[in-house]
Amino acid sequence: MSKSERPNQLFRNLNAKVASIPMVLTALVIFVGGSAWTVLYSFTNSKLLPRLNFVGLDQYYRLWSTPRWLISIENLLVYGVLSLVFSLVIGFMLAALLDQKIRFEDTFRTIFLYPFALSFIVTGLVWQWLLNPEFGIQGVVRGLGWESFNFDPLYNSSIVIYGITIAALWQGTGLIMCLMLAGLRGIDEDIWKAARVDGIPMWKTYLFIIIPMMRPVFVTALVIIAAGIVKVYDLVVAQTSGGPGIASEVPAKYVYDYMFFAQNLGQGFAASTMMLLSVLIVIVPWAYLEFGGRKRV
Amino acid sequence: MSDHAVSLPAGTGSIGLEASGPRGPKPRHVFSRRNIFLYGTLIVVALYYLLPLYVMVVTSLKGMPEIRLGNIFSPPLEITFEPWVKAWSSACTGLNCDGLSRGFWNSVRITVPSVILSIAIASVNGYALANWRFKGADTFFVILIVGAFIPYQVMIYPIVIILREIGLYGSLSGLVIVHSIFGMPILTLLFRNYFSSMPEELFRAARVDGAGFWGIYFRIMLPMSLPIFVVAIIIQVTGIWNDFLFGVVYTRPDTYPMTVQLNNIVNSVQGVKEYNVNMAATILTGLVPLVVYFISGKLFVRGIAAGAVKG
Amino acid sequence: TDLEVTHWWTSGGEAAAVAEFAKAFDATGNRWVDGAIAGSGGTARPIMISRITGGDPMGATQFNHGRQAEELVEAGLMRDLTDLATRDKWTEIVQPKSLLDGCTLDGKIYCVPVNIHSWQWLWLSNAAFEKAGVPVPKNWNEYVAAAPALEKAGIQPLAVGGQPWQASGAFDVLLTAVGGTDTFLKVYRDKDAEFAAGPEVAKVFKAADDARKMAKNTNVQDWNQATNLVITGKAGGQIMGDWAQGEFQVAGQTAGKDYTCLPGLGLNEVIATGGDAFYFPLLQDAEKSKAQEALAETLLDPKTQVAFNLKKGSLPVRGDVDLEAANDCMKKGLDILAKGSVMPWTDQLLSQDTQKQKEDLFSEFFAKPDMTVEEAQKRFADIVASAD
Amino acid sequence: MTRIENPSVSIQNPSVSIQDLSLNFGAISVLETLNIDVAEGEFIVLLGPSGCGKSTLLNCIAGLLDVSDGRIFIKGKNVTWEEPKDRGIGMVFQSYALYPQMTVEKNLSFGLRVAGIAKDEIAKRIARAAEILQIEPLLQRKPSALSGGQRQRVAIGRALVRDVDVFLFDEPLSNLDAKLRAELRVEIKLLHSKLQNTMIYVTHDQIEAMTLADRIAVMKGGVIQQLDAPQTIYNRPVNRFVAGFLGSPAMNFLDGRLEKDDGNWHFAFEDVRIPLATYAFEKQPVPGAAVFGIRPEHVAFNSGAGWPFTATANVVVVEPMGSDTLVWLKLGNQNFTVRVTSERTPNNADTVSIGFDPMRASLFDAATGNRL
Amino acid sequence: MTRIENPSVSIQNPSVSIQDLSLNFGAISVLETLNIDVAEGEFIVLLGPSGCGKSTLLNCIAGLLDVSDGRIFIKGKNVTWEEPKDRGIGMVFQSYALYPQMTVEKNLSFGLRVAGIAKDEIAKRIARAAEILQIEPLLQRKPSALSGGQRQRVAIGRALVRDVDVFLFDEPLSNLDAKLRAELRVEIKLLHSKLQNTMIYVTHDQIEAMTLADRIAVMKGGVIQQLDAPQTIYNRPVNRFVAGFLGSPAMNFLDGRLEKDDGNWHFAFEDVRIPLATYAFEKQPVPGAAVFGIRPEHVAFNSGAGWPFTATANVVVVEPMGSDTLVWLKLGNQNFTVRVTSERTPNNADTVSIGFDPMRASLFDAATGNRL
Ligand SMILES: Nc1ncnc2c1ncn2[C@@H]1O[C@H](COP(=O)(O)OP(=O)(O)OP(=O)(O)O)[C@@H](O)[C@H]1O
Ligand SMILES: Nc1ncnc2c1ncn2[C@@H]1O[C@H](COP(=O)(O)OP(=O)(O)OP(=O)(O)O)[C@@H](O)[C@H]1O
Ligand SMILES: [Mg+2]
Ligand SMILES: [Mg+2]
Repeated sequence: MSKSERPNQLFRNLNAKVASIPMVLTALVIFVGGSAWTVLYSFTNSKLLPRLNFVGLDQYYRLWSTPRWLISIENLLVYGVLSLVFSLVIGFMLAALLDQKIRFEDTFRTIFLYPFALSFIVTGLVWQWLLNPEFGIQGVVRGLGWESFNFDPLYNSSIVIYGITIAALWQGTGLIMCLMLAGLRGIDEDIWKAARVDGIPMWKTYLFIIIPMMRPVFVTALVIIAAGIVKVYDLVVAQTSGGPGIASEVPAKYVYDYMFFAQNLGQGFAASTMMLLSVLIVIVPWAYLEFGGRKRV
Repeated sequence: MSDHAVSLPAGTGSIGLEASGPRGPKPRHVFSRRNIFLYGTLIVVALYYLLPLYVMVVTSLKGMPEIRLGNIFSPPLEITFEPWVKAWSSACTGLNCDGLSRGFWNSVRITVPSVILSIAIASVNGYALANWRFKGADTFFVILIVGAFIPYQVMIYPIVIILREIGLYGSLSGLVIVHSIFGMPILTLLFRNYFSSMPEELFRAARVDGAGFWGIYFRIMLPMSLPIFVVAIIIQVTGIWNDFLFGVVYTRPDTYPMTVQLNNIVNSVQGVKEYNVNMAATILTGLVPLVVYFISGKLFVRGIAAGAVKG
Repeated sequence: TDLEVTHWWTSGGEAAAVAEFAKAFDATGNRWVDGAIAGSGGTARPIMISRITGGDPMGATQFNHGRQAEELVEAGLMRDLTDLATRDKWTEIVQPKSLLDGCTLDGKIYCVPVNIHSWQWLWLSNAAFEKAGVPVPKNWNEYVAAAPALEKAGIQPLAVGGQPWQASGAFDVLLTAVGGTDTFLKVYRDKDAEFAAGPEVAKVFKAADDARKMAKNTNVQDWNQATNLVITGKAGGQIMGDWAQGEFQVAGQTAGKDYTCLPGLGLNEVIATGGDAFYFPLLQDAEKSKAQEALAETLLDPKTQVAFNLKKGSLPVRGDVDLEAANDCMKKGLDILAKGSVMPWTDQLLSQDTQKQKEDLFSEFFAKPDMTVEEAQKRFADIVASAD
Repeated sequence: MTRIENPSVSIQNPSVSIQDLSLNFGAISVLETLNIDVAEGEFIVLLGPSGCGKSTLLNCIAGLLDVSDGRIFIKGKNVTWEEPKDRGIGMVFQSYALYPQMTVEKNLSFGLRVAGIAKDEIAKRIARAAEILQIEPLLQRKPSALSGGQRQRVAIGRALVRDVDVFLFDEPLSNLDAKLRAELRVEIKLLHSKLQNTMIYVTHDQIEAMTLADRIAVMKGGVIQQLDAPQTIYNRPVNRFVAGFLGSPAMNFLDGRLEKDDGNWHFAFEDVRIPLATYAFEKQPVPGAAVFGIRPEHVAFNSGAGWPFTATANVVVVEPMGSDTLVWLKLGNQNFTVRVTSERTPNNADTVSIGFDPMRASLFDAATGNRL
Repeated sequence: MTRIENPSVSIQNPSVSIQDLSLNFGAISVLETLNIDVAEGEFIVLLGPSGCGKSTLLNCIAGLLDVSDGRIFIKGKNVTWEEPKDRGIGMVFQSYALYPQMTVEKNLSFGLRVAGIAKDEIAKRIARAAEILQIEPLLQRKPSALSGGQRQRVAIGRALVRDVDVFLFDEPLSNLDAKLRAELRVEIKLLHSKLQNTMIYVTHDQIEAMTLADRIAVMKGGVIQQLDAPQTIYNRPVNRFVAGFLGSPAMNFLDGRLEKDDGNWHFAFEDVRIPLATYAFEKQPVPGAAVFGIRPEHVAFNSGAGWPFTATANVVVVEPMGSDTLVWLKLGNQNFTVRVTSERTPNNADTVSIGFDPMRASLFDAATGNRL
């Protein structure tokens, strides 16, 4: 009888492997290769053009003694925590409200979700305009006679990052709401009934039963929000350009500015390496747990 | 809760159960506390979400003198479409005074192939990952997912070099490739989750029927994945149309997408800022994703439920 | 032949000026494909550079001559114009001579300077001072003294836009005006950190502090919006380069009548020979290379020079052109130039990296009232110490 | 088949009494003027095909759905507008509906803690429920670490600790495999005999209905078709639907005509004539189209005479099922099933003779489906 | 219970032959050196609890899973590494796995179209399959417009049109309700007798296994426990697992000891002694702990003497099931179920006397679980 040995494994599922070439290339060349390249050049003193003039950790020393970088990090933390918390909270609450079998659900959902279709550039411009102290909200309220009203987050160094967060939330919560809504809809109707029979008040049901059950949705939402947080750039550029002063600078902008405006690639690479590093520290273990080697159910 | 129950003397037969107690549906007032709270909150929040759009529209319909007068929330006294016309066809950047119109077509030329290519690649990836798991596939997938978090800035330079090496820098195809690359992680995740949630037996049946990798993909999987394709299309159209960074880095001025032109127009201040033109330009730029989204909003929610939630 | 030219001249006056170039170039039978990138040099440069390094070079591109394109030249990406320059005798026609230095590397010429821009101007709104009931100041010190009156009249004393380069430029101007040319050179050319931390420079920081107080509450980003505040009399004045001139002109204002300009802030009348230049990336296409030469010639053509600089409000790069039409302010500048009171500017002296650090420092300084002068000076000295 | 009015049975001191209950979802009427009285301590099973409104009825009783019309009394108290928790009911769901992130103990105690019941009282009740259901060793586990049967027991426990008068079960066993289902069925039966609570139990599994119920309410399309003791329903179904719904394998139905010959009633089809002398008519019969029904286990292979009716039939398939065997026949042109003990099985394609006593049969009107 | 070697039965010219098949998912071994030969035209049922590897085995045969070791022959051809389509198999899935966007006709023809078969040939085959399965009127419908039973028929049709040698069924009926299941079971049986193809059928429903199979392979933990004709498996299970797995209600097991008294073997527990004179031992018995198993339907209430063994027991629960009744007893301290026809049922809490013939019983080693 014919062959009984295992045929060459390389050629099994050949089509699948061929079809995955773009993914493999992207993963290896762009993501791994690109990152490695960036890391490598962060140890050089490349200026306008990448050059392999190694200077050790100089770029990093400089990075961590630059006030703007420190402010950027601080801003990112504030922005990150705020948008994470509020996106989840607002997104969930809106979803919970919409889940009450209300009328005009579609309309409300559309309203909450439409900003998601707009770019950060657009969002930034609109909110810059709305938060403009002269003719924005502050101006209008003052015009109504409340002269002492003060609301100028974009022009006040100490709260500018909150102004940016407001715009970011406006743009992003809709999607989170959508995810949460999908999650809520996926919850077994019987759980609600059981809780009602048990006499558990609505808010406790949400807090102690529903939310813990929605872990996967929260994880997805978290991933989406977090991926956006690290990358926040356009919004800041459109809204404040990092100002007033450098009060609303963020790391991504630092990278961009130093790579291109300052023509100091080495510095920019060092900053991006730091960003990459922090992303990896948080993400890799999680991604591995979540997607790696998981059994197909 | 209401305490309507009338306690009965023991021994009353069922025939005698009082005929006067509550009957029929529990009365519900349209203006119950719950409804007021529910709809009140929703309406207030909806106003918050609508405010910027309102301001944009209103402002874009005003003339500059009226804007300078102040209140951004007041409706236009005199509606003028001039800012729209100007934003579309005659706002200037440098010497080019053809407004957004050129950028619009550039954006279309960028968005359409990018969306198609990125979705094509990602859906095949997701399909391969979900149904044809080969050794090592998971590792690449994890890299891809981690890649979703890498700040674009890290990649900009290496990609410039790569594109230069393959001679695609500055061309539309180069930008299309860049969009496909950066759309890949999230889309692949979506498609993988969606295809995994489809019954595996369907896939097996098709294999027994003799369909191969592509046969199953095109004839079985594709026709069943409308919701997730809608999600992918919305995400990609929105993302690519709205992209600024790649558009500005990887194209040349005559192929600038609309967002870059928007930025140019908004930042090319000639004397005073023409807020009405800026707003009109802003709305025009956002119009395409908005329309796409409004048309397919329902499918979007459904697709999200199918592809994203079971992470 | 179509030639794509990238630049960041997008404001009203700038656009009008660049149109002159385009007109003249089109007249040679070629076509100027405009590649304006809005924002500022900061936004536009990275795009230009990545296109050049990315292998998709444009036909010609604007840079500030000086060190911005140094590495591109070193990497051999820019066209050597020496032959052309010898043929057309650039060394003879370009005035002042130091302008060509900025285009020269290892004895070869790589760019065509098109104008001279000097930063050291104070623009004052006559209407504003009239409203405040004080005479239009003659120099910086008077201006500082007049600030309270302006403020009382509800006028913003000094307009400084939010873009970082404006704050940093304003400081550099104060450094030449208040500190003097030598101080400027000692800090930026010699990179004497000790001196930068010293009392001479402290005086300048004191002045910068005044400027900061006067500029408090400026709510605009772009320089020309700030200029617009001056034009409309909402602000008393602005420290800005001569390109602001173009904005006044577009607004139909007349120097001396509607506004006043004080070169060197009225304290130290010198002109820095910064400016714009065009570089020509090395192209494979022979046709285009020919067009590049035509463009280079056009740019230096006396007629074009006049037309361009009149619109732009900057000074021409050749001494032999006739600037009858020049207005008051421009004439002031030409006089200073004729006197030979010129000095190099930061673009020539400092790397972009150092410039950026400086911008970060001063934009923070101007935006943050609680940042002490001492702290700012110390950080300034650190930057100078590590400058290259 | 025309629809019959919901039978209204009156009971003294009913534990649960449903009067003229109607429920519509929009235009769709799911329940229509339904009346049931459930006696104290009675075990009522609602049985019916999918979508007939069983769960809906149960949800109305629990207060989880707002009725469109009618009243609901529990323990003599009108609870039509009460909240579920105030009705004195406990409910067990098909999907268990355990709170997945809480331990079994937390699951049991959550409702009590929310209600503000004292700690030691809670502990006592949980201990009692755990003992009754034998889930003491599981108290600290999460539901995900339990088997299906254990989960269902916890779900029952959650109703148990609430110390309620009425238990409502919505297909509590249909997610379990056959063996477990049989075991838990017995447990529920024992639980009932121990607690003597009123229980209302929804299922579409007739074995469960037959074995558990004191009375079964067979529902169809939102209407109760028959409400009676299991054996009555099994042996004297009021209409063809009930007859066909109960019993597995299903009752054999033969289409034919009711005829009077020589003063005796016969059921005739093709060339077969079944004498109905032993059949107890509900009401005075009239000749006409009718359906004759007989259960497979009431038919025997003709091992001698003595049957009021005998005939020959062709064997189509023989299905040995271990304990007994199903034989699928053709009687004339109509399908016919016989169930016999394993020992005496014919072979495929044999011709066999069968016999039965029409006393055991049911006759239905062909048009209305009602029992004759 | 120790694990037994997979029995290896050799058949001349097997239609499907599986030799030393192993399969691991990573570290988990799901199938272990498994051997089966399936004769031409045989109907083999793989029966076992959930997770025992039935589907895995079927998927290996179909080529949908790569084996870790061993060989698979179909019609004498080594197909271990062939693509599914080249193995000459057709497969029917539990979830039907119909292509939802195609009509029934398209569903049936999909495989043929992929294979590039001529149009008229396709039409012919579909017509034949549709006729056999009586789905002609459905050909233009989409699967969503079909009932469960119809869908399953189409799924079978899909295998049918491919004109294959071997049919593989993976729990094809478990998504259907009881009534339909019974009907389709008969249809599959008829189909098999018409087509005479080899069929391998996975189920965890013992009724299906008993009624359909020529031989049943009872699996547990990836190992075939017993491979034999249904009646043999039912009456002479090789070990306690098989005994307990088949039969519903399950076989009664009594824990006790095997003893020799006066030269006669007895099974003893508490104060009960069951004489084993009529029991046919597999091998020479030795005294020791043992388990005595007897099926509920082999026990009778003592309606007279004549049984080799009689005893008295207490009734715990009586479950009337319509056609017959289950009585749950305590025999000594051990649970004991008796199944009787409806007529003679004791009441709850009665004490009854029961009797059976140990000839019908099975005896197992307490330690290994193997039949004695
Ligand atoms: N929220 C609802 N809106 C509209 N119709 C509904 C709703 N809930 C149930 N129905 C309809 O009411 C009818 C009865 O549903 P119900 O759930 O009570 O059936 P059931 O007897 O419990 O069936 P099953 O055995 O499948 O659980 C069905 O036809 C169903 O489609
Ligand atoms: N892809 C897989 N990866 C790891 N383990 C698997 C995989 N597929 C199945 N298994 C394991 O293999 C064992 C056998 O699974 P299989 O599906 O064959 O069981 P089954 O007998 O068909 O059960 P069921 O009756 O529930 O269908 C199970 O323990 C299962 O957990
Ligand atoms: Mg139900
Ligand atoms: Mg299986």
